[in-house]
Amino acid sequence: MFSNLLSLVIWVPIIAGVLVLATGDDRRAPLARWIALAGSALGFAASLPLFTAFDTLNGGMQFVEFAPWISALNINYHLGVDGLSMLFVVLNSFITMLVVIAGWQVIEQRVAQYMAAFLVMSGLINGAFAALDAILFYVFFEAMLIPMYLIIGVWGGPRRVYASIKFFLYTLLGSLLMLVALIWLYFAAGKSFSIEAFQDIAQIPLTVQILLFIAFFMSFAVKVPMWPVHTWLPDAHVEAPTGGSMVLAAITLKIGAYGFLRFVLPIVPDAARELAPIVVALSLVAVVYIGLVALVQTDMKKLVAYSSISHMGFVTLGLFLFTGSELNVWAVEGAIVQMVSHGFVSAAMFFCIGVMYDRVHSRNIADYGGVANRMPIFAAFMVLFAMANSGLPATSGFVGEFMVIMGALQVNFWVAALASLTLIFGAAYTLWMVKRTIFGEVANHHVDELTDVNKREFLVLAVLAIAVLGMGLYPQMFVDKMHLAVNDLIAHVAQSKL
Amino acid sequence: MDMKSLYLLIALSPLAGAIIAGLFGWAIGRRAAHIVTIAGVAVSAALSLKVLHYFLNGGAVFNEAVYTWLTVGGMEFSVGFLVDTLTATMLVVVTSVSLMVHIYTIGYMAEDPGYQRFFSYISLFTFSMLMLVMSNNFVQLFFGWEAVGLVSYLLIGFWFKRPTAIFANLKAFLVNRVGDFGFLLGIGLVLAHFGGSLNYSDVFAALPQVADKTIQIIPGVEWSLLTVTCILLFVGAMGKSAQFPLHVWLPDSMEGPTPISALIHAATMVTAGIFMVSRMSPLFELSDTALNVVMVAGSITALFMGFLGIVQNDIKRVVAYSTLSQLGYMTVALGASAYSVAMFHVMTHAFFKALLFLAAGSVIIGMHHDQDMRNMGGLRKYMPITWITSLLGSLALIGTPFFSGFYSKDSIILAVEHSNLPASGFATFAVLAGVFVTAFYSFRMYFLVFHGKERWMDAKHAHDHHGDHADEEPDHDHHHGLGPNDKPHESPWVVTLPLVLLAIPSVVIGYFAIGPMVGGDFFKGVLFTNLEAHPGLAAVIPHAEHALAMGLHAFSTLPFWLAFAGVALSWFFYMKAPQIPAKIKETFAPVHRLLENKYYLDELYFAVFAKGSRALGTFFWKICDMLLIDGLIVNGSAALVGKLAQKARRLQTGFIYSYATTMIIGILVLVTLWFSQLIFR
Amino acid sequence: MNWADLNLMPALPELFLLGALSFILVFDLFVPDEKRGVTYVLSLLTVALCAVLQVATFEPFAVTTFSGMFVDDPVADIIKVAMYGATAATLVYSRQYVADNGMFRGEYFTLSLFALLGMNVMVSSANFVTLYIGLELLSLALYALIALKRDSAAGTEAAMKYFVLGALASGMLLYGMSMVYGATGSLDIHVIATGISRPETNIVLLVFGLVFLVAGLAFKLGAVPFHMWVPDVYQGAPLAVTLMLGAAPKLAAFVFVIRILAQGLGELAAQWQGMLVLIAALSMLIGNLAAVAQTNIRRMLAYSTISHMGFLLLGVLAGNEQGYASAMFYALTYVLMSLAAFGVLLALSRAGFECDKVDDLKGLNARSSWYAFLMLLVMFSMAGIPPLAGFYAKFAVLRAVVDLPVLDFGFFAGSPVYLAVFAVLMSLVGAFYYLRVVKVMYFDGSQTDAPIVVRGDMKLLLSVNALALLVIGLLPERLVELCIDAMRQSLASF
Amino acid sequence: MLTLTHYLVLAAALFSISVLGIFLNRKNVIVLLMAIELMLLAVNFNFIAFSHYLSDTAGQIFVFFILTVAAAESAIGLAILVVLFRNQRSINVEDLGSLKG
Repeated sequence: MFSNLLSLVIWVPIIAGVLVLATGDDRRAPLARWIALAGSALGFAASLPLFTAFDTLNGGMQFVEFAPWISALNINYHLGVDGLSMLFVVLNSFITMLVVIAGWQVIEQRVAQYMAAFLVMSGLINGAFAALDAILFYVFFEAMLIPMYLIIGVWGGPRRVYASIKFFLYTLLGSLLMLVALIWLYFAAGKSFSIEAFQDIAQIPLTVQILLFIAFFMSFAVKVPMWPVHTWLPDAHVEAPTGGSMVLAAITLKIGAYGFLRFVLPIVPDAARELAPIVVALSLVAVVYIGLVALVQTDMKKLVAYSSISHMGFVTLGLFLFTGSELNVWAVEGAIVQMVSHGFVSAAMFFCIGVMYDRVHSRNIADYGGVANRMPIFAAFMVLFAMANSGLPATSGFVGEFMVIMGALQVNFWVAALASLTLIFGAAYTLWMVKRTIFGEVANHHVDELTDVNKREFLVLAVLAIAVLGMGLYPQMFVDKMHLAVNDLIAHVAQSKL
Repeated sequence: MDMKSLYLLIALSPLAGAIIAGLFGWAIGRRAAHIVTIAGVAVSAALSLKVLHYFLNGGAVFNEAVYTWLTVGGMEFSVGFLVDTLTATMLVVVTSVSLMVHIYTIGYMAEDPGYQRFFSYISLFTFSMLMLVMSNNFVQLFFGWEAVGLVSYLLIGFWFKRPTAIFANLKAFLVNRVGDFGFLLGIGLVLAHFGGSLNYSDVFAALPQVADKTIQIIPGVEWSLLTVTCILLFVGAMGKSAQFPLHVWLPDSMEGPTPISALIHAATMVTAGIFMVSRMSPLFELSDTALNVVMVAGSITALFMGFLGIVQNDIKRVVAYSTLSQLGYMTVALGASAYSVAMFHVMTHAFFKALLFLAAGSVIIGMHHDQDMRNMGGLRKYMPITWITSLLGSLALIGTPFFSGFYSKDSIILAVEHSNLPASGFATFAVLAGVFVTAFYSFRMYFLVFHGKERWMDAKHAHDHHGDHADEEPDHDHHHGLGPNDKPHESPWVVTLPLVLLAIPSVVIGYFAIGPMVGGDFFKGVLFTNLEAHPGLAAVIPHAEHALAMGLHAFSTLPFWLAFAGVALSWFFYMKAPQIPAKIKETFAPVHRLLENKYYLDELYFAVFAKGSRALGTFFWKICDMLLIDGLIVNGSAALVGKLAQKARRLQTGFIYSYATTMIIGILVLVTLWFSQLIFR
Repeated sequence: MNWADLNLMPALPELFLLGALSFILVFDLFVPDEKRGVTYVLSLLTVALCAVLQVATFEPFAVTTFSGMFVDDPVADIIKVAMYGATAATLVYSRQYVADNGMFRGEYFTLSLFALLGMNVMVSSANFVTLYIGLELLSLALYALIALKRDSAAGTEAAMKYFVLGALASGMLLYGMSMVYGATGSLDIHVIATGISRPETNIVLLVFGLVFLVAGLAFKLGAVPFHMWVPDVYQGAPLAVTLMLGAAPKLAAFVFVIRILAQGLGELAAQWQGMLVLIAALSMLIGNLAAVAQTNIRRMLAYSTISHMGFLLLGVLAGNEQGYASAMFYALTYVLMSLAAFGVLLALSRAGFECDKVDDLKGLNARSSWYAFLMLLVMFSMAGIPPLAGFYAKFAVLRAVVDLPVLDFGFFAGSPVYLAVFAVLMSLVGAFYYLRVVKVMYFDGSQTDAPIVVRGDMKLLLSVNALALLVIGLLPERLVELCIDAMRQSLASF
Repeated sequence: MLTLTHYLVLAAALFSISVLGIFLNRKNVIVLLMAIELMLLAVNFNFIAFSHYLSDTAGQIFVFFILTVAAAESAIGLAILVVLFRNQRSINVEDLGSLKG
């Protein structure tokens, strides 16, 4: 019954996207919207069994599909998920649905193209998470750039051109180097592009590992993004439409971190170990430095974008905490939890900003003030998500940070101490923004004319709120799925390939 | 009903009230909202009393998980309850004060448009606080810890239009976060080194193995693991319990409505730190260094925050500084290893300080939301119940013999006097001087408010005033303070009833409770004091066993006369010779300015932390991100490519001969390269 | 050899083409101007029939005829079919354009067919003589086509430049051929191949000849430093001719390279590999860089061609079957992309307006989202973004390069991975200008609201052409295998 | 005694002269056409010399083809030249520079 689930979650949105595109111009926009909603809902429905039927006692790949694709080059259509990837497929399908709803009325021009871009992107993202063949992964990984480029460029803000090109080239730079690395590994693994075969390569000299690491790192670090290759993100976020920011922050950033999990750590464990201090240092820079940068932003989206970088710093930090040759289980699982949580929280934050932007058409903090007076329901949600963004316990934002900090303390006190600064910075930049926008007297006539969230917005916010609280109160539901995969990963990484 | 369901019910019934009032308050209306929340808290309070009764009759400690929150690395982290005598005490204190505050709120917030929201918040607070005190592990403790912080944030900023309120709540949250930063690191160290568990019982069981462990925080320097852990945990307590230097948020938190000042910022939340350290007594007992730190922080807070109370004119701020000072006392007690005494003071303080706050609130209502004591005076005629209960509360606060505050405060002084820690000398001085100061500012307030000239008649309301009131009702012709023809009036029964109900324990609870709580073995097996190593508590126990004798003995002790002196002086200054304070103010203007500006700590913090981090952030953003990374590297390489592109373009001159030349050069290059190669091989 | 042994079957399509072409040449004289459509149809029909004949005479091994001067092997068959397709597409796409520009005359069609014949001969040559004849037949036809729009100053200038430089390149090629002839004593590629390893062969002479041959080949491909004609001709020629120039001749040039370097001088691989490394690297560098600075889209595409040829040469320089097959795949997909790109430009051009500047595409998405989408596919395919055909082309080439052993050419020594890294970095630069095209189409507002009028057949073919990039991108297996099998069979039965 | 080398050197010299003619001449396009002819002749020299030296007629046959093609090429070249002159009123090489960059 579940034999083609992964194909379904990949292709249903894509086909729906093509159908949406086929509705043509804006005269048939309502039809486009409904097809998009149906497609994304179907995709989400198809992804649910991945979660519910996932066998937590099976550490290997599940829902595996295999078909030869380009046999001359030994490239296969090989899909499967394990505890590391399954959550993201579900998360992505979930967020896509919200994005479709989020753009329901807001997007008035080229509706079909907008919806189609998101649906196609959703399928591609699912593909990237589910691919077990390196080239298949690469194809999905790269193909995502196209819809994202268009989303930012077509529906974005004033500096959208600069932002979209920067985004594209930045990410392409990394992935092209990765392509070369993949080809090298193909020969090293006995002419196979299977990721599992890559992981099982018994011996790679350290210098080669380091070169491979750099190639992968360029690709994934840009996606995450890590300091100092992060500057595309604020630009891209600021200029992207709400839905674009949601997907970008909630999902695409995760692919970078997922790449570390799937490629870097198991394939070049020794290089990862050797270079872990650098990665940890960069992650801490992201947490502290970017946290401070977020503090001084005057643009809400930019602020949340920087906060995303800071939060993703936690993820990379968690993935590279070694004690000897062992990764820290707390930190790794914490990083994954943080990824999922950030998916919910950042999507929610960007949506909240989108709600305000749609009404006032400004992202400037200074243009707001006292929004709570006119939009009490919205304000309540916003405060909730702001709290989640600052890592308040009982929200999902806390769990990952907590686990990573706990893990870090088992490795190095100062790393943990610096990372914990996010407790202060995170609260400072998020709540300061809330103070200046949500609270206070009604600042100007724009704010005075605000109307509270409509049903559609309420739905999105409520669903995200449930997710954020649910994950905060019962993270076990998610963490349970990843134990075996993480244990395998740690065992694998502990084996030297020298 | 089994005990687990009972405890669950205690915790969850306020939550249910909060959810109903919060999410559906718009539908069910004001009355239903307060009924449902009060019912929830009342159930909790009743059951808490039952639990206390159960423990007084030798009930068994309950330590069980409710559900598994998280499993990592084979370790389970559960939400679970540890209910013992300590918990039971806190349960009763929290739920009873909360119940009083709920009832009081009906009157106090009667005109506020955020009525349902307010009830929802305070019920949510009650739930969070209960989760905190009932926790059997660090994670849940941290949960509750942050959750009460959240509600505190929401409630301080309840009147979110007021710039001062939303400044204060942000400040409170951030300062608390600084404490939590240390707290979380402390928890992390516990997890990393204390047997890999965060359950209290497991951690305590692992103590023997870690007692002598050291940790290198700074490479090459070995520090005792326990000391580091305890100090980090205490940093958390400093934030939550507003100990110097993390105390700055508490006075500002008075921007919130008075009921929550009573509930959160006096009676319960701020004592969470004290509770936590008491819970961790087995850890702290093993580290004298940590205890010294605790004691020093407490003494500074106890004395110096008391000074600040003297110069305040805002009635709530006086009470707030008095709270700070009293929290300092509790902390000093912790430092002296007199955990039971600290908890005892937590309890008595909860009652009389809640009383004082609520009474202050009642005065504020009576004064039509004027909080400036300079505009009051002679209120005893108009607000008799408030007057009497305030007097009782003040007497309890200054430690009048036989009042509840006396027992707890004198016990603390005794314990500190007998403590053998290096810091105890300073601490003894601080707590003794504090007695005088407390008595002085308490009765300064009392006299200014309830006695003397009725000054509201000629009060000017031109000063920038922030009354305790929601400012936005359009239908309410609003003004602060009394009009020329108004007179203060006694508050409605929903306000005065809690005052009366709180006044009773404020007066008597000390007498009855000191025996079992301090002198007896109520806290046996829960609060752990190494009496040999830390003799402070041992000195108290003989006194505590005989409450009556202790009270009688008090008249011959220094603290009593210090308190008496304080009261007398304030009577002299504010009743007899009101011109003297003004003169003193002039003579010691710099000192007064220092006190009025709270030792300039706010300014210092603002300049260093707020401005500093913003400057650093701007530097990172503008210089590092935009100029170096984006400008130099990203756009720079793009510009470089652009330049090279122009160069490459210029190679294409458009003339045939140059094209041909290029081809020939190409041939020549290939020829030379390959012929040089051929020759070399 | 006697006439009875002459097997005409392998050359049947060429013979038919020649016959039909001669017929059209004469027939057209009697066609009045307003009925010129007949010539158009006849030309298309000819090309189609050629394709049918080509497929019908397909053999999975090499067959030689005309005393070994003509060879018909699977690579030739596939490339020829592709060239027929390209020529047909060229004719269809340019139909309206040539009519609008006064070039809708018999010469246009006959010259196109002559060029096709020349290419066919080139592709099937097994002898320097036939190679040269085919090459010149192609070149002469192209010179004339470029100058066909007689009152266009740019067209004639381009023609003159192409002519002079082309003749210079032919001279070099011939000079190289003469050296190889002198060293090996034969003009026959088979004999040359076997002659190289003979001990008495003068290696100095041979390598000297090789340098000139490589130069001639590089000129045909348009690789640096023999590329200078490309931008000028692409820009100056009538758009329809640019379209033709950018498509089929690249295929012919590719086979040309394979015939000479792989089949003829395969033994000298160690020598020409190094030269190709230099040429390929320079092509990718100069091509991509110069393209960034262009505002004229035809010029930009010209430089992009140069960089693509650099990439293609990477596949060739691998010097093995995989490499050649990957280069062949690259050539085929490149032609598809080039056709579609210029096809869209033709679709947007109309009487009195030539779609010339990058900015002429502004707001295309608003004017016609379909053409914008097609162009988007082409641009991303050229940039090598999956899941479009261009990605697999680049990927296959990179794979062939990475598979090489450590390289050592004196000026460059090291792992072939560095070469691959250089290549991908250059394609990053390349992505920038392709993105710019997408940017103007999608992000910018339109400058004109002139309707886009396109003949139905062209619209259909153009759509199929561009969508083929996507289909090949999604399911590249067949084409990849076709290339690999053809290359294997051709090399094995050589 | 004239050896093969002499012929080759002569051909190389001719070839070089023609190449020089192409890139040194900045005046007249017709000179370019002449240079091209010269270049083909240089190649022919080579072929004939080799053909003789190798006693293989193929080279000489190739020369015939080259000569024929050269004639056609000249025709086309001159035709283009005429059109060029019509458009530009000049056959100066330096006037052929509008397409560049």
